Amino acid sequence: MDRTAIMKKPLIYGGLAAALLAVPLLTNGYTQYVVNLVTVYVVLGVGLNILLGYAGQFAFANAAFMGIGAYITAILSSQLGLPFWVCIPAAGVVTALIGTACAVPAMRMASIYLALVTFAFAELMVWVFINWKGVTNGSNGIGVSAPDLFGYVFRGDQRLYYLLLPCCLTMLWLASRILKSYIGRSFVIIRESEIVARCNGIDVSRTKMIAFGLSAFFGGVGGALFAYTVGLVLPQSFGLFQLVIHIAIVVLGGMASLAGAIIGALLLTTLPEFLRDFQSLQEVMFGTALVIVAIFMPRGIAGALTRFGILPREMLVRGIVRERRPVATPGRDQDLEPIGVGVTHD
Amino acid sequence: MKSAMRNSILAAALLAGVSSAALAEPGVTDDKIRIGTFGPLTGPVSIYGYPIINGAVAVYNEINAKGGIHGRKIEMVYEDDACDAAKTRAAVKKLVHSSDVFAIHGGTCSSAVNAARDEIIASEVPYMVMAMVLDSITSPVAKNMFTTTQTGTLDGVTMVNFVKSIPDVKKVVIVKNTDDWADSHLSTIYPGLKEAGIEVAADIVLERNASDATTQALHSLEANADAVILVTYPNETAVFLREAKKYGLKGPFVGASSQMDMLAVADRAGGIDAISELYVSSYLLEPVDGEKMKEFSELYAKHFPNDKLQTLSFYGMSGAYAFVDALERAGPDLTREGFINALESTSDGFAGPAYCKISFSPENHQGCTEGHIWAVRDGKVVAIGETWPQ
Amino acid sequence: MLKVEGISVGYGAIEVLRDLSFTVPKGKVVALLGGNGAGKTTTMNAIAGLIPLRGGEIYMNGERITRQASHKVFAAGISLVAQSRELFPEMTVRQNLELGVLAQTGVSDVVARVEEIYEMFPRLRERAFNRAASLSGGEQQMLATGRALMARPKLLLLDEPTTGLAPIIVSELQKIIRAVNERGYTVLLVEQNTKMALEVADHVYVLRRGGIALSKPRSEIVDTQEIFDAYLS
Amino acid sequence: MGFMTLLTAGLAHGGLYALVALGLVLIYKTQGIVNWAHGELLMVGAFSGYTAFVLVGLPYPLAFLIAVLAGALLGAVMERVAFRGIVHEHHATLALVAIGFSVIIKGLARIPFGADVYTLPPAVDAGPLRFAGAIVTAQSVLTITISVGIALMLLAIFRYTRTGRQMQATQQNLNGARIVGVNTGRIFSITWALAAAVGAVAGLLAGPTSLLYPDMGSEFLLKGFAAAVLGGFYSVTGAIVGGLLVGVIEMLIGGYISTAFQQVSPFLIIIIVLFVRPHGLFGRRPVERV
Repeated sequence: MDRTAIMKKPLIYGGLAAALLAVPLLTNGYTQYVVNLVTVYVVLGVGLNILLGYAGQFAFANAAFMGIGAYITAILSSQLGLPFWVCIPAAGVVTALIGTACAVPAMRMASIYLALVTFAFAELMVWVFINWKGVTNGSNGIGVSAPDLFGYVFRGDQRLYYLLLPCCLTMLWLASRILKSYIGRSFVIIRESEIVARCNGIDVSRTKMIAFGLSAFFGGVGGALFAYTVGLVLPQSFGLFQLVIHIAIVVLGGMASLAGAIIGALLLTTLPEFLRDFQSLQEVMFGTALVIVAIFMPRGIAGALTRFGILPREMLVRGIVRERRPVATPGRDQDLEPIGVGVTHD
Repeated sequence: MKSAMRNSILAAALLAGVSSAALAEPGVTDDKIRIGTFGPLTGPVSIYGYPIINGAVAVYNEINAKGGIHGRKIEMVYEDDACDAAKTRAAVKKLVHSSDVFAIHGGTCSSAVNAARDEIIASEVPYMVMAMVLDSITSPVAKNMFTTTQTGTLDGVTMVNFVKSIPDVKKVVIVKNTDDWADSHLSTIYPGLKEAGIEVAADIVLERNASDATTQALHSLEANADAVILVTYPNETAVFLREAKKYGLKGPFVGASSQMDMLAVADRAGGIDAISELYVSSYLLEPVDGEKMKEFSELYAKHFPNDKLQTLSFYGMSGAYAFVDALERAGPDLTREGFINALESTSDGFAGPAYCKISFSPENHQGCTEGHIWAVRDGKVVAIGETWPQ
Repeated sequence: MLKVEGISVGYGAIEVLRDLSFTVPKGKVVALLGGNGAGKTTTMNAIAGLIPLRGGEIYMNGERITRQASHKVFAAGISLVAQSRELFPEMTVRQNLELGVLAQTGVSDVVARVEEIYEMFPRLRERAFNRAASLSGGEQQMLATGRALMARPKLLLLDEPTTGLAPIIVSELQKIIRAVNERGYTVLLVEQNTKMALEVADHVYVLRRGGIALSKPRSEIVDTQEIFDAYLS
Repeated sequence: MGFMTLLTAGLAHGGLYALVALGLVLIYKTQGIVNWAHGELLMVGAFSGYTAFVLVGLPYPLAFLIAVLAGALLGAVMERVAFRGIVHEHHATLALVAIGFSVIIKGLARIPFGADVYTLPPAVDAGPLRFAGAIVTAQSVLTITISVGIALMLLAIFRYTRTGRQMQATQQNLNGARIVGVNTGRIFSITWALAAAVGAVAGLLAGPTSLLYPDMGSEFLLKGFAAAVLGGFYSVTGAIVGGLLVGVIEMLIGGYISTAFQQVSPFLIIIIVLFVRPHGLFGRRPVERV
């Protein structure tokens, strides 16, 4: 890196920070709320991307993780009156533990079954949220009071933003540190080939459990932030539609890319707001957008931007990112007995 | 919490002072009043979107056609919330902060509206419920939030009172959904039954979108009860009644007001004889084809000639009449404060197709509290009063 | 018969074949040699229409087959015996053979053709009703070759038939290739086993880093050292 | 509680789940794609049948045919337009495209049919029959018969027709099929059309029991998943057996445990089955390739 680049970097970061801090000056209550949701979905998007994009585990449980985090926050803050700086980490840690536990049976499953079982788990959790009335208050949900810090109440979207933004940035920083570390590299190697990973002395089961746990941690924290943003935790918020949003963020934003998670969160949060004007055609337009982007940019928007040199390749995935396989038999390569490993016939 | 409330009240007072002096009220011009509405215009529950909203819009359109209120015409702004809590908040915020509406008349899904309650209160926008039925919207009373729809708890009371009036009922079966809407009904049904000494012989879950109710019907049959209480939506009611007929389960069946469109239930259950023993609670004057409903049916059909007439078409009208009445009384110098005061002074107001007179006071923002029972007689749905018919 | 003109193939940023040209004359056995990663299998897959070309043209008997779907290439008379054999694991040997002509319409002598293959590979007759997945490597290679021959192709593409096979079977394979050739089939053989290829080929190409490094008729090759030099140069 | 009644009711619903599972399995076997939009194919079948039979007034067999063709066409179009080009992409991308289609199809269906719930009359209108202590409707008998019939027909097609054998070859080894000259693109289209047609039949049969609304497919999709997981996701027979089992299990849970659990029974089935056998009840253990 040359000198000018070194001098430029703090300037860029400083400018970016100032711009982010100034956002509430430009927004009204509605647009600020949308911005707040973006910060929440960045965390959630990063969470699923760790599992799906980096570790290559096709799991659908993140909406459930988000729900668990949101309920923990609601219960701790409203019923026990705990402050946010206890609730948010607690939501993350407890969810991470649940996520790790989920990994144990999940690890033995082939990709498609993993997707189905985690999907079933997510739907089952919604049912639990509805029916475990003593804890979750059923379909009526639990209200979440505005967080406060030494008497300063983050009431209203503009104020809440100054809680969400640092949380979001911290989580992004944390994710980039983890993904660049040994463990992050292990995720990618496992995704590419478990055999290669084993040959390199990577404990595959342990690494997968860490991936699940980390992903759940981000999901839990995201759920906590979501709870503060929306103010009422309802079971229906964590159903199939939430799941679709998460996957769309990762796939459309770009798998195995932190920039992708940010782009995806921005897109998936604002797109439905832009589509409001289309009234009854909203759904059709939304679905069409999903299909078209996924077909024409299967590497997501971040992938496309990288290809055109607009985004730099992320250090971590350079050289290992899977290129289009020329001839493919999807889902099949793992599922058939190998044929053609020759031995003599007498 | 308290200090914040005081702050906001202070700010409100300040703002009110400023606005009356110099600033025009948001959403009000010399010839227009902008009213926002929101509901599930898309998504799985969109069946409760436009069909309900259009009833209210028909009332507003009719007023506009007659020259408006104090020379101002009502302009509607629509937002979709898909009955999703996060989206409901976004919809309300957009109406308040971006669309600058004067008042909001909207909200169909109970818990989703609840998620936006603090937002509505903070915005101080006069708000009227379109169709949601939870008590929490008006209790505790918030200065700017009103409803004319009958809550689930009151609906439950109507049902229980009717069950009590049926001769020789000792045991009942409850078939229920598990959502907040059902819970609000059950919160008065259980104590009501207990007080009357009626035993709940079986308490059966029938989830939303169930395409089959075989086990529910068989459980009910086994319980051998004197009546079946149905706290379910129309589709599931139809599915249940179909199975009931198949397995020979006898009524009377007492349904919630969700099943008011009895002919639609009959249609889905496979014929009018499937509902011959169904009694449903209702907060409308009469069934859709009733004599007293003619005025309102024609009104709806005039403004939305392509829509199907159903009971949903009338849900939103009472709130619209309450709004229009209060706008008239608030006078030509329209302010939110004046409008809210006018609303609060509503007494025995016209409720259109609803079975009540609307009364609000500073202590009570629940405008309607009466319901009655409908049943089928000679192939037609008729109102039969509040008790078991002799 | 087969004319490959300046084809290029790549995956992502990696270019596997660069401006590769060669020909296969009718009735001959042509061997394409090269080390690991030289692009041999890619060449075969490209000819068979299994992977897209980035540039260049391929002609079969003067007919342009570039960018044609694999079934069209097959219809033009080219059959591939893939390195990974690509058998149908759940089907029996006989069913695998029958599938060799399934895509051709109007074939009425399936039984006779199967019989012909059994004569060529008696071992397959013995295992006719075993699942393909249960065959040994050598048997699988026979089956793959037999299945390709069922269609009576004008050109047979043999991709590294000796991979993973014991020496004794390799020499058997040599005989088979010769026998096939004698029956009038043109063969393009891709091999790493130089010795074996030199035994059967009429013409030899050496492929290196996606291009032709050496092209010589077998008769002009006096010393295998020449081949290895081309590998490494 | 009437065990026989529960059993027959379970089998009748199971027949529908089996048809849904069948479509899922066909597509998955051939292209490795899980079709998350399969429920919508069922919905399209039901609404096409409704339009032709009730709105236009065509005779039932003709309406049936139209619905099946409409479903098949939609399936084939989805495959050709979207999935063929991205079949080698990540499972998540494929899932998202399928979900996108599901959203589009539901959104489009809502434009004409969104404001109400519709009913499709049964194919055979007869009162309930008493049979061996159970109460059975003619429609249930028809559903079971048709689903088993379709499964047998598919098995026959695979075994005895050229196209069927090409499909089988494609399922077992895509590259192998291409090498022996199978036009795999054509096979993909046919597979989707066939799967979608079977889904549309399920929609027509479900119509009289279920109600018709744009979201009707999602519940059947979940049950179809459970059935496919039980059946191992690879076998036509497995899908049928799995479907019937899911139907019966669901009834038994509702009948003997609690109706509150009935709704989540497909999820419980998926979780428990995969917990015990991570590759499905009749599934084989995959072997990893280097």
